[in-house]
Amino acid sequence: MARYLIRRLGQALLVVAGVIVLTFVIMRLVPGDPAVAYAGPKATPEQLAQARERFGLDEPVWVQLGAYVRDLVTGDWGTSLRTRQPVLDDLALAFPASLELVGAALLLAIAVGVPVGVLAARYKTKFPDLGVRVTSMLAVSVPVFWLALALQTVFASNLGWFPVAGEYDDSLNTTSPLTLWTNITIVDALITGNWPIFTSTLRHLVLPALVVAAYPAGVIAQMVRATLIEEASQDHARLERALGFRETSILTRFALRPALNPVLSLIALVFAYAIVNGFLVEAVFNWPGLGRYAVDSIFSGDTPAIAGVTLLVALVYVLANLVVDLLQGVVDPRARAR
Amino acid sequence: MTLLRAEDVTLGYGRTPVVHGVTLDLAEGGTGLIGESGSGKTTLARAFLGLLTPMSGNIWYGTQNLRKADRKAFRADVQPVFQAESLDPRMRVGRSIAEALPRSGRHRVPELLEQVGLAPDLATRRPHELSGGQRQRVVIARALAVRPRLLILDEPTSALDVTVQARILDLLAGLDTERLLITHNLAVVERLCRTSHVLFAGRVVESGPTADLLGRPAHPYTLALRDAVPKLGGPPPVARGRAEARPAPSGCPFRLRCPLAAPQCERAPEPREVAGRRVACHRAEDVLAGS
Amino acid sequence: AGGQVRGAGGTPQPTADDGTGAPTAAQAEPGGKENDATFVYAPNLDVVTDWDPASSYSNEIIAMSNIYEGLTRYNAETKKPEPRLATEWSSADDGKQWTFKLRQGVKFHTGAPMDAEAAKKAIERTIKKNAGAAYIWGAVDTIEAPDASTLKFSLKYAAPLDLVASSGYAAYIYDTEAVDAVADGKSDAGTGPYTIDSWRKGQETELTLKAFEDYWGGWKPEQYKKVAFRVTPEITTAWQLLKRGEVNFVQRLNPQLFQQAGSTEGVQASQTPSFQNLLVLFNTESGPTKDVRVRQALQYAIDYDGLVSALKGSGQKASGLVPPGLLGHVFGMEPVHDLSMAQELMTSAGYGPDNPELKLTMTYAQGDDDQKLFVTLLSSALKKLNVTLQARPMAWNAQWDLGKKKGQDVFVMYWYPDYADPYSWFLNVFRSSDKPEFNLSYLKDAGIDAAIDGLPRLTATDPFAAEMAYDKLQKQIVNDKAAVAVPYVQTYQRALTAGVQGYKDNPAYPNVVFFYDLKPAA
Amino acid sequence: MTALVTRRALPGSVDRLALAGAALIVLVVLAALLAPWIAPYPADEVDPVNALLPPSGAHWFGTDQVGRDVLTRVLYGGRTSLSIAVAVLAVSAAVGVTLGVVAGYAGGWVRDVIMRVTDVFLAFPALLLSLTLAVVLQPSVTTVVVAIAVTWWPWYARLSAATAASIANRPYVDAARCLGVPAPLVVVRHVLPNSLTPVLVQLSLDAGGVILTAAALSYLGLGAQEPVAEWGLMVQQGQTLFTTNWWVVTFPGLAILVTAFAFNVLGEGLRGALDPRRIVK
Amino acid sequence: MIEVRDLQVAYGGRVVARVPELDLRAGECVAVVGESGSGKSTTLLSLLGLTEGADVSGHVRVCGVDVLTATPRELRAIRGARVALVMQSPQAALSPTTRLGVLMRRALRLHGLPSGERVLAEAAEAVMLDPGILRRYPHEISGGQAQRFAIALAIALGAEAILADEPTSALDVTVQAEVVGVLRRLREERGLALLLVSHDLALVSTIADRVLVMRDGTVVESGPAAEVLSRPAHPYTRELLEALP
Ligand SMILES: Nc1ncnc2c1ncn2[C@@H]1O[C@H](COP(=O)(O)OP(=O)(O)OP(=O)(O)O)[C@@H](O)[C@H]1O
Ligand SMILES: Nc1ncnc2c1ncn2[C@@H]1O[C@H](COP(=O)(O)OP(=O)(O)OP(=O)(O)O)[C@@H](O)[C@H]1O
Ligand SMILES: [Mg+2]
Ligand SMILES: [Mg+2]
Repeated sequence: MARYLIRRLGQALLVVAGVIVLTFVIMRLVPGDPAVAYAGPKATPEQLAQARERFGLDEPVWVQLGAYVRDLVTGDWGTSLRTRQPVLDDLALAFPASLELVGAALLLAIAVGVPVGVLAARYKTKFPDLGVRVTSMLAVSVPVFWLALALQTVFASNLGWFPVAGEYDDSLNTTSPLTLWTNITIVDALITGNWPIFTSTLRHLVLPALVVAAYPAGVIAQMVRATLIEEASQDHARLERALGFRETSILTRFALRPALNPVLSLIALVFAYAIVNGFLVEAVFNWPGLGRYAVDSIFSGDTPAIAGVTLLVALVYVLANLVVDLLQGVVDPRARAR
Repeated sequence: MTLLRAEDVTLGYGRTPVVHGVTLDLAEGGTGLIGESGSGKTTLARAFLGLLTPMSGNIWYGTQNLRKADRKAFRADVQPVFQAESLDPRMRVGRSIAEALPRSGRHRVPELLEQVGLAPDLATRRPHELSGGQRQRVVIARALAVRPRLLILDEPTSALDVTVQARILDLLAGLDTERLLITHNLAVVERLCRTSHVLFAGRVVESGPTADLLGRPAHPYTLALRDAVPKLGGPPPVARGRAEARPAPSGCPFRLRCPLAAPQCERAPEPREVAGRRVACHRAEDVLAGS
Repeated sequence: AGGQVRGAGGTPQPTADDGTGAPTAAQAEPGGKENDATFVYAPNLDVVTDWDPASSYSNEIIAMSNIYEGLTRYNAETKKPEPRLATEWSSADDGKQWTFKLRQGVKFHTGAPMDAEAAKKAIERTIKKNAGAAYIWGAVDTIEAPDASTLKFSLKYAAPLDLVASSGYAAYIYDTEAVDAVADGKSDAGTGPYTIDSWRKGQETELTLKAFEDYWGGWKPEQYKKVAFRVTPEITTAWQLLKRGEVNFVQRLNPQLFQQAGSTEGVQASQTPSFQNLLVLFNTESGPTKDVRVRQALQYAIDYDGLVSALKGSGQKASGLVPPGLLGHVFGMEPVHDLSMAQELMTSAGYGPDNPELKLTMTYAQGDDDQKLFVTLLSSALKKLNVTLQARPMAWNAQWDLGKKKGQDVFVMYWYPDYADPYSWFLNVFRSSDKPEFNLSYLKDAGIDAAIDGLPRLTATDPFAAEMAYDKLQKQIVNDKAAVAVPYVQTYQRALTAGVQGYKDNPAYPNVVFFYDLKPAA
Repeated sequence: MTALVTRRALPGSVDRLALAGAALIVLVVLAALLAPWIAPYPADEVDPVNALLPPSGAHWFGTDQVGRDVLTRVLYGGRTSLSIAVAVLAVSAAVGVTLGVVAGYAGGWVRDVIMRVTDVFLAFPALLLSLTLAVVLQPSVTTVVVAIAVTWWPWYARLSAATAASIANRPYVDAARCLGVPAPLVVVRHVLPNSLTPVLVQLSLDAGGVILTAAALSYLGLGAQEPVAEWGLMVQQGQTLFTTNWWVVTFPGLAILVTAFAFNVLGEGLRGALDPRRIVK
Repeated sequence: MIEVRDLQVAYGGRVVARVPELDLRAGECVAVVGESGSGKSTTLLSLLGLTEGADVSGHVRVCGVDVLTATPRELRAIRGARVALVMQSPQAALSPTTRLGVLMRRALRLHGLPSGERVLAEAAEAVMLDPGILRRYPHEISGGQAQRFAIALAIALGAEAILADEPTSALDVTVQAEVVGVLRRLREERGLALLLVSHDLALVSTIADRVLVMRDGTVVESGPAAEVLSRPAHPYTRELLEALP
C-alpha cells in the first residue's frame, strides 16, 4: 500500500509537471501582446515597455519557463493583466464559489444518480429502466447553457419559486454578517450557525446546482445501472440468490460496493468536467465563481489568468483522481492489493 | 544433440521473476512439462519460443545462443500450439494458415487441412464458426505448415471435451515431429512423452523418464500430484499435505505443503541424481521408499 | 484680454428638480421621508479594475463619478460644462490662460480640506503618472495656486480647458496625501457624495457605497444613502432581476427586452442618444482597399437602414463622424445604401461579379452582438458583389495589435470622446502618425493634419469657425477619402425600477448614474 | 475480445431504444445532407425587415434578428455540427488509436511515455483546453475541430492501449510472431483490427459529447463564426431573446439535444451489448 | 429430498435440458456428467429456481416445496437453508467486497439463525478452515479455501443437500483431492445429500452412488455408478469412457 501510494504520488507529480509545461507552451502561443492588455488600450509606448519588463517578456523562452515554474512553486502565479491582482488571489476569491456550486451539484448528482441507477438495474428491461435510461440520456445530452436559460425562465422568472440569480441575498450581510473561514459561503454559514444566510444560499443554489448536476447525475445513473447489471450477472450474485437473498438486497448489499469503483472514477472525471461546465452556468445565474473570471480572462487575452485557471482545474483533476484512487482502496479491497 | 536447451534461465514479467534458474533439455521422444497452475510452464514455453528474453541464463538453439540465433531458421524449426484463442478471430482460418506459408506455398492450405483431418472447404470459415476441436486442428495445421522439427504444445487439449481431446491426442501421437508438451493431465504425458519435468513454483523439482517418475515419484510434490488424480473406478483421490498453502518464499518451496517437511528443508535443496532421475528434495529417498 | 466666461458665475442655485446641475440638497425640505433603501445598479462587467483616480480608465467610472468630482461637469442639455468643484472660470490670451475659482468649504473624504493647492497637486500627479486618459491635460504647461480658492493654468496651445476638466476620466480632484492607499478599495480620496462602504472583488455584489456625511452639497432624507453594484453579465438575468425589483438599474438591455421594459409594470425605460458611434475603418494605405473606389463601394454596400432596423432602436443612423449633441455635428451627411452603385464602383476597380473574387479581411469585437449584426448584413450584401468578407471576432487588444501592423482591410471599432468634444475623433483616429495607434485607416494627409491641429484653438476661441472646420474635415474624410463608414450612433437603452425618480442619462459619462440626484417616487 | 463481441445484447426495450437512436441519427444526417434541397429558404439570406417573426406557416421555426429563417439555419447547422463531430472523431481516433496500439503492443517504456503524455492531456477537461486553444488559434470551425481533437485523442489512446495490451498477449499474436510475421505487420494485421470494437462503441458515445462541446465553444463565441450556421452559435445569438423571442434559441437548442441524445442512446446500447463497464466520459 | 419428473428447461424456445427422472435422497451422492453445453448446469440451477429467463416445465419437488409453482418467498426459504449451492469458480462466486464472515453472518440472519462468533467458527472448522479466514476478503484466500468456505456456508445454514456445479474443475488436482475429501467426509458424518455436476468421469466414479449421463440436453443413461461405468449401455457413455486416457 505504501509503495503504491508513493508510486501513485510520483505519477501525479509527473502529470502536474506535464500540465505546467503544456500550459506554459499554450500560453506562449497566445497571440496579442500581454503588455498591451495590461497597459490598456490607450497606453503610451513607455507604458508598454514598462509592462513588458514587468512580465519578463524580453527574456528567452527557456528562462521564462524556468522562472514560471519557480514562481508557481513559490506561490506566485503571476499578475492578471485585467484585474491587476495576483492571479492566485483572484483564484482564491473565485474558486470557493465554484467549488460550492460543483460540490452541491455533485452531491445532488450522487444522491439522485445512484438510487435511480439501482432502480433501473432492479427492474432492468422493464418500464422503470426505460424511463431511467431515457431521462438520464436526456440529462447527458442537453446543452447546459440552454438548460440553464430554460430553468431560470420557468422556475425563477415565471413561477418565482427560486431566486433568479446570485449566491445569497447580500442584504442579509447587514443583519447577520457572514464570518469567513473557508470562503465557501454555505460551509461558513453552517459552521458559524448563520441560518439566514445558510437558507438563502441554499435557495439560490437549487437551480444552478440542478443544471450542473444534470450531466453527472445522468452518467452516474447510467454507470450505476450498467455496473450493477454486470455485477448482478456475476457468479457471486448467483450464490447470493442461492442463499436466499432478495434481488434488491443483492443489488444494494453485495453488488453496489464493487460497482461503486467505476462510479468513483467517473466522479473524479466528472468533477473537473463539472467545474468547466459550471463556467457556462455561472454566467446565467450570476454565480460569483471561476466561470466568469475564466471567460472574462479569455476574452481579454489575459494570459496569466487563463494559465491560472487552466492549471487550477488541471490540479483539481489530478487531486480528485488521487483521492479517488485511494478511496477505491477503501471501497474495494481488491484495489488495495495493486 | 538436443534442439533446444535451457541453461539456468530465470524468467519473469517486469522485474518479478516467476521461473528461477531452470536447466532443461528437450530430449528425443517427447518432453513433458507438468506442474500446477501458475508454476511457470507457459512462461518457460514462451522463452523456448523466443517470445520472452531470459532475465539471466541462456537458451541454446543447437550451438547458437537463441538471442543471437538466425531467427528465420529458428522459426522454421520450432512452432507453438497454444491452449486456446490461437486463431485471430477476424481472419478466415485459411488465411491464418497461409500466413505461415510463403506466397508460392499457398496452395498447400487444403493439403495441410487434410493432414489434420479437416475438410479443405473449412478454410473459408472464421474461427467462431468452428468447433473447439476443429479450431485446435487448424492451429496444428498452421504449425505444421513450416514443417518444424519441434512443436511446443501448451495445453493443446485442456479446453476441449474429453471425447474431442482423445482425437486430438491421437493426431499428435501420429506426428513425427519432436514435441514439448505442457499439460495438467498426467495420463497424457505418460502417453506422449518419454521424459518429463515437474515444475513447482518456478523450479524444476523432479525430472526423468516419465514412466519412472509417475510410477515411483521421488519428490513429495510429484507424489501428491500422482495420488490426487482420480482414476476411473479407483479409490478416492488422496489429499497429501495442505494443498492450499502457498509456496514457501525461502528454502524448499514445497515445504509448507510437504507432509515430510523437516528442519533441513529450510535450506533450498540442490537437484541431485536419485534412482535414475534428478530430484530437488532433501528427503527423496524417504519419498521413494513410501511411494 | 477679453476671455470668455463659460461658468454660470457665482454659486449655482438650481431648482430642486434639476438633477443635472449642481447639488441642491443643501436646503433640506422638511417632511421628506428618510430613505434607507439601497439603490442597486446591475453592471454587466466587473466594476473596479483600478482604484487610482489618476489612471482609472475603465468601467469603474460608474462608481468613481459618485466618489470623486472634477472641477466641472458637462451638462448634456445645455451642452456646456457646469460648476462642480470650481464655481466659475475664465480664459484669456486666446484660450491659453485659464483661471478657475474653487468652491469653499469642500472636504475630502479623508477629512482634509480641498483647496487650490490640493487640486493643483492632484492634477499634477495625474499628469505625471501619464496613465489612462491623462493625455487630456496635454495642453497644460504650468499650474499655479495663487491663493486657496484660485487655480491658474498656462497652456502650451489654446484648448477648451473647462471642457477638459469635465472629463469622466483623469479629471478628478483627489487628496494626494491619501491616494496611495486607495488601491485596496477600503478607502478613497475623493470629495463626492458617496464613499466606499465595502469592496469585494469577484463577488456578485462587488461594491457598496454609502453617503459621505460631510458632503458639501448636504443630504436630504429622501436621497439614497446606500448604493450597491451587483455584477450581472447576462442581459436576460439582469432583466429578470429588474422585473423582480432585486436591482434598480440595468445599464444595457437588448432592443427586444427594452421594448418589453417599456410595457412592463414596475419598470421604466429611458432612452438617450449617446456620443458613441461605430467606425468602419478602411485600410487606405495597402491592400485592395487602397483603391478609393473599393472603399466607396464598401460604403455603398452597407445596408444602413437594414442595420438600424435590425438594431430595433439601440442605434440610430449616423450623419457624419460626430454624433448629434456635440459641437461639429453635421446634418444631411447620412450615408446611402446603393448596391448597384457599389457594383459599378467594384467593377471599375476590377472586381465584382464578372471578375475574380475579392477577399477582404476584417476584425471586430468579440461578444458584441451589434457588431455581429453589422458583419452578418455586410457579408451577405458583399456576397452579391462577389466579395468574400473574412470576418474574425477578436479580443480588443489582439485585434488592435493586428490593426497596428496593418493586418486587416477593414477594422471596426466604437469611438467616444473622453470629454464632450469631437476633437478626439480627429486627433486620435484620423491624424497621421508614423506609428498608428488608433489611426487604423492609416490616413496620411498633410492638409487634414494641419486642419486637425487647428481645432482646439478654434474651439477655445471661435466656436463658429470650429463648426465650419469640423464640417469640412468630415466631408474630406468620409466623402472624398472614403476612409471610414459610420453606420450608426448608439442609443443608450436603460431600464429602471419604476419607483425611482430623477434619472437622467448623461452621454458624456457613459453608463454613469449620479445616485445623488435620485430619490424614490412619492 | 471475442467474448465481448459474442456477448448477447440485453433483450427488450434496451435494443429498441438503441434502434430509436439509430433511426434518429439517420434522420438528422439525412436532414443535414439534404439541407440545400429541403430548406425552405436560401442559406444566409438576410431580411432585416422580417426580423424576429414568430413561427408561422411561412417560417415554421420563425426568423432571427436579421430575418433569416430559423428552420433553414437549423438544417444547415446540422451540416456544421455533424462535420465537426466526424472530423474530430476521425482525427482523434486516428491519432489516439495509432499511439494507443503502439503503446499497448510495445509495452515497457514506450507505453509509459505515451501513457504519461495522455495523462497530461487528460488532466485538462476537454472544454477547458479547447477554450484555451480556441484563444490561441482564433475562433473558427477548423479551430473547434483542432481544439476538441487535441483533448479527445487521449481517450482513444488509453482505450486502445488497454485493449491492444491484452490483445498483444493473446496466443494468436504470439503464434503470428512465431511464424515470423514482422512486428509492424503483426500490429496491423492482428492487433489493430481486434482492438477496434471498443473504439467503435466509444466513437458513437463520443459523437454526442463532441457536438455538445462544439456547441459550448461556439456558444462562448470561440467556435464557429457568423455567418456560418452552427447550433451552439445560434443559441448564443438568441440567448438574450429567450424571454422575448423564444424560438430563436429553442429550436437550435432542441437540435443539439436531439442529436446528442440519439448518439448517446445508440452508443449506450452498443456498449450495453458489448461491454457495460467502460467508463463514460 | 429432491424429486424431479419430466423436467424440461428451454431458453427462447430451445430446449437445453430434459430430465425424465432424478431423485436425491439424504446421504446420497448423485452425479451428472456430460460434455460442455449438454445442460448439466441448467438442470442443477432449475432445482432452485435460479434459471432466469427460462421456461421450465415438469415437476420439481425440493424439500417438500414445488419449485415451479412456489412463491418467491417459499423459494427463498429453501434456498441456502435447506439446499445449498457450490459453484465452479471459487473466488468469482464470492462477492469481492464482502468479508467471508460478514457474508456468512448476513446469510444466517436472513434465515433467522443465531450468528455468533462460535457458530461461525464451528462451521469453518467443520470444513477444516482456520476461523481466522473469516476476516478475509475472497481475493485473499486460495481457491480450495474458497470452495471449502462455500461448503461451510451450507453447513452453517444447516442445509440438507449440496448442489455442486463443477466445484473442482477450476482447481489443481491436489486441491481438488482436498475439496472432494471434505465433501465425502460431510456425507459420511452428517448424512448430507450431494448432487454433483462434473465432466470428469474418473472423479465422479470415485464418489457418486448414481450417475446421469447427459448429452445435447437429454439424459442418455442413468443408473448406479458402478454399473453405468463398467457396463455402459449407451454408445455415448462408451465413447466418454474410451476417451479417458
Ligand atoms: N504477462 C504476464 N505478466 C505478469 N505476470 C504473468 C504474466 N503471465 C504470467 N504471469 C505470472 O507468471 C506466473 C507463471 O505463469 P504461467 O502462465 O507460466 O503459469 P502456468 O504454469 O502456465 O499456469 P497454467 O497452468 O495456469 O497455465 C504466474 O504467477 C502468473 O501470474
Ligand atoms: N441464460 C441462458 N440463455 C440462453 N441459453 C442458455 C442460458 N444458459 C445456458 N444456455 C444454453 O443452454 C445450454 C446448456 O447450458 P449448460 O450451462 O446447462 O451446460 P453445461 O452442461 O453446464 O455445460 P458446461 O460443461 O460448459 O458448464 C447451452 O447450449 C447454453 O448455451
Ligand atoms: Mg499455462
Ligand atoms: Mg456448466
